[in-house]
Amino acid sequence: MTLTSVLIVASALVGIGLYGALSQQSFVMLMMGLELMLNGVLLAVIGFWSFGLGGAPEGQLFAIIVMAVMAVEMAIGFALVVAVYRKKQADMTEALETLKN
Amino acid sequence: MAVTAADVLFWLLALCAGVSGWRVFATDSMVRASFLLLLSFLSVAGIMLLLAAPYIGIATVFMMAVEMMVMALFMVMFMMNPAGLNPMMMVHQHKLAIGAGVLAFLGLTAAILLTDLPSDPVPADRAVVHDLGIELLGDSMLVFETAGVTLLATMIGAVVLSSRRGRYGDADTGSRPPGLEPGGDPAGREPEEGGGGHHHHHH
Amino acid sequence: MMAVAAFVSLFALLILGTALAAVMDRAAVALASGRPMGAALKEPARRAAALLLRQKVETERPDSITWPLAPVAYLMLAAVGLSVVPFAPGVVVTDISTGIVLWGACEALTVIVVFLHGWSANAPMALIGGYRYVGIGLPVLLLSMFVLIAAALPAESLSVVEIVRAQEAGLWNVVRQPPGLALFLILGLMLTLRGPFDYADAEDLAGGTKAEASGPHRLAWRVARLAMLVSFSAMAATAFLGGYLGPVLPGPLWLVLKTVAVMAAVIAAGHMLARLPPSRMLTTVWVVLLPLSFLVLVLVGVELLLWP
Amino acid sequence: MTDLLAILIAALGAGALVAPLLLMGRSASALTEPQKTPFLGGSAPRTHAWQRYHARYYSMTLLFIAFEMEMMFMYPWAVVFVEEGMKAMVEMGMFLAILSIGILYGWREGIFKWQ
Amino acid sequence: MAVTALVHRLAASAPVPVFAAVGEDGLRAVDRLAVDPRVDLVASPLHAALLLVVGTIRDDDRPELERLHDQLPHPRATVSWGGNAVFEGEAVDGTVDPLPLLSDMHRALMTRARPSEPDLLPNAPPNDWRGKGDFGQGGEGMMGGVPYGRPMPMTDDDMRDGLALDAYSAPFGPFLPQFPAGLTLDLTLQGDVIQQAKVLRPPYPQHESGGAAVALRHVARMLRLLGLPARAERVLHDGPRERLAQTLSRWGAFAAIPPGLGMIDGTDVRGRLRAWCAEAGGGAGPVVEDDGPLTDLLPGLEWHEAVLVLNSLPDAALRRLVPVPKPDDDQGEHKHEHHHDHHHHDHDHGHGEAHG
Repeated sequence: MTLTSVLIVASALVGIGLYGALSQQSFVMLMMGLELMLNGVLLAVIGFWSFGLGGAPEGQLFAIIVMAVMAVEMAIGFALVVAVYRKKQADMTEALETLKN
Repeated sequence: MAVTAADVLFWLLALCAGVSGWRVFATDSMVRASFLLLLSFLSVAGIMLLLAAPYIGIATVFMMAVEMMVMALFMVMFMMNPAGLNPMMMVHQHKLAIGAGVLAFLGLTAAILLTDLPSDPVPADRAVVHDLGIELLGDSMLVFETAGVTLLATMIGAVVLSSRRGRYGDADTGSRPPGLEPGGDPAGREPEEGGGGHHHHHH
Repeated sequence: MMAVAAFVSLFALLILGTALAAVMDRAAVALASGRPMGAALKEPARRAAALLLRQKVETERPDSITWPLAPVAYLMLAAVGLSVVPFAPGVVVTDISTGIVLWGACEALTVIVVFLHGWSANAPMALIGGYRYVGIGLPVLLLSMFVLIAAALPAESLSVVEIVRAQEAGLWNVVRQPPGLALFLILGLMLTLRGPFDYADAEDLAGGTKAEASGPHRLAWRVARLAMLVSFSAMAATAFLGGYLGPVLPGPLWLVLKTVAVMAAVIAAGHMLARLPPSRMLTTVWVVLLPLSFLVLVLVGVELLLWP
Repeated sequence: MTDLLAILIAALGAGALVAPLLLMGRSASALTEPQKTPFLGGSAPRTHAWQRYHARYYSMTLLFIAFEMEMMFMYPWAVVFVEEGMKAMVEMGMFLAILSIGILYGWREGIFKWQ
Repeated sequence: MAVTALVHRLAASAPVPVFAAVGEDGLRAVDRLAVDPRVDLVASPLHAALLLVVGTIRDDDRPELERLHDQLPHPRATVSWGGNAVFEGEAVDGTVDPLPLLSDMHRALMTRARPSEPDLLPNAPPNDWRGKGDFGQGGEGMMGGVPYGRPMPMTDDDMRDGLALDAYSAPFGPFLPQFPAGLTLDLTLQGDVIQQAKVLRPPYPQHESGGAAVALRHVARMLRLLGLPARAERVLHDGPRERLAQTLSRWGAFAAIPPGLGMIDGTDVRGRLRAWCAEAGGGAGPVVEDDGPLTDLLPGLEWHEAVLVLNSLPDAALRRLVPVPKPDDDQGEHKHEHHHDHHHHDHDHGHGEAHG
């Protein structure tokens, strides 16, 4: 377990998250992709903090800020979903007709 | 180079994080998807414990546990066929997305391998939670209080957008709760008169 | 050596405590309803045997992974929660520096486990039970985290071992912050699906999340609930009643005695008060109990500032 | 490392205690269709129960995840409270006061009731 | 083997888990049984080993009773107590205490001395689904078809906050222990809030004229629903007494009921519980003059509240509040179906819903 291996795992998570965020049609699934990317970012930050910064507290603080960003993104994202659903009764980023089947 | 128990644990957790992260987008059930994402977070939290970050690691678990719980609630609320009883493939630009994902991974990995990474590990005896507390109350006090204000704004924004009396007007316009007694006053809040809201179905 | 002792203690307390909790539960029912208490000792084993012999039925199309996983994960969380509790000086499964955060994580995951149990059966009663529980469970988590933080303030550490040490040097937390323990007991009711906080497995839903569980599955769920009661009680005893501290008797015995006392209190509280409709309870938790937990925190803080 | 191992052992050990209960009888007796009907007091359901479930407290959960974020700051704060004294009290007091406004607002909007 | 024998012996001496299907005039007997420590009256048939049919059951309810019977996990058996014996299982006269028989049968089941009763309904899925559809799961597209035998719920308007999500619509009853015995309601739920309620079948008459004992049993039933089962038993155990209302309010029973819930004739559920308490102490019981309909009271209520409302009403008033089913509306259709062939009962509903 070295900083390199931690960062590679983190970039794998970012890659999977990016795939999810780009490929999913529904807004809520898209948010899951974003969360997974942030998960990778979180891991990278803690990896850096642990191996490269000598445990400077700013690293942890940055991780907390990433988490706060996640919380804010989720709260506002879902609130928007509710508001849009109320208005349009649909939450797809694309029209329903283009769905397979 | 000798393989330590920590290495084995790390790669197991990394595998679990990656696989569950991928399964999130491959499962039909929204509940399973949410909690697979949680499993990915839990694995990363385990790695953080290995990385001498006991606070951030475990705090990730509880933060993500509640966030994914809420995620599951909303996924089920707003996705058609939330349990995936009919298998579905709700993706677009699939090949492009896979390409972008792989490219991002390869690009980042190359960058990591080519960069000269700093090496200054956390001393084993460092009181990391204590450090964080001092940092929060001292140098980063502004960050801390700004976070408070941001969270307040988020709370208010979320309530405004999502609750019935959002800024798009009363959500219950057009619907009138029934009376507590036949012909009596409506139960609950009475919608304002003249609301033109009309709900339509997409079925 | 200490590690082995810690693991042995953990599983011994978990298994024997669960058995004892089952007996106490029956005895409490007998006591509260005016029945003879005699049968309470044997009844849990008999009921368990009867459940073991009955068929395990599954609904038409359940989530066949998460349904059986729920009771298993519930018990696992009870064990993880218990793993931060010291049984004697130096005897603890994990002396992690963020013990109460780990406990908080277990609480949050418990809410998920109960939700999954309700969701997985694909049956209306269980589904409603699971959803109602989440609505009440989430805000109750906040309460418990506030009161645990208040308990950690004098220790200047998040480690459960340090919290006990601080109580050894100073006052037991129950003396310092009695309302904290009361609020924490509410969490106990919520985590173990009892009494006024039993929104998941309630009578009005024909058993809620357990309505569709039969035979060994139901036994597993019952065992997990009782194990969580043991784990919670040991945590409450440690955080507020000084854990293994006490005169004359050996430390582990004190911990067991205090755990049993908290267990009795939670079981009794479960039979004491009526359950509010979820909507009213939700308002009560946010508007009454949460400010109360703020108050506990402030009082402990002021106290520490005045008499450090 | 040791912490993680200890937690994993405790969890897996406990899980192994009840897992047999859930694995037993899986294939022993085949279930019949009427047995598998969800319970509705004798009646048969028309549809699956899995649905876009209207969680009546959805606004509360959004407020909750924003509010819960404050826990991330409170735990480190608790560790240094005695050391920092009044300063810690005032800063956290401010932080909590700010967030409490959000709760009061939510209460006024009635999000702590079933929507 | 010694372990197996021990398990069987222990199981045989366990309290008998009984699911009671209550028919006409059966409630009194069941309430008496509920306080016996040798019997465990359970809330779901999946927790029971014995099905106890108490009192007379309508012909209309036979299919539901049969389904209930089949929902009990093996080993299982049926006892009918009083009224019309409906299955071949054991039958006891209404005047005889069924406890010895229940205990014996449970013992015999647990020691495998008595065979388990086979299913009464045919082993067929509600809709034929195997091998159909795009993936062999019986469904079509996203929401269509009958995946795994049943259609999925469809979107409907919501009366409370206007968020039109899926509405779960199903008949509840007639043997739901939280409902008055025999009452079958066709409920449409959004989440746990009732959107629409329609009476499919009225409750069974219990022919109880009132009096302290009946009132006490009503109080006990309410306490059970409020999460105080042991207290409920205590109330029954101690018998009629004065100042019961004070005791209940100490337990938070009144505070737990929202004010204004289920208002009829200016009295809410709280008021009716208070009146039950008064009657148990020799006073006057709840008076419900209004004649409904009951189904107007339920929409907008959350499940727990709705159950409280239903259980707060006196037997006679409840029957009056339930609109008499007219022969020409779909009430008639239901009966028609049952008389013909109840096995196809689900089909009709299923398809109607899928394309609705």
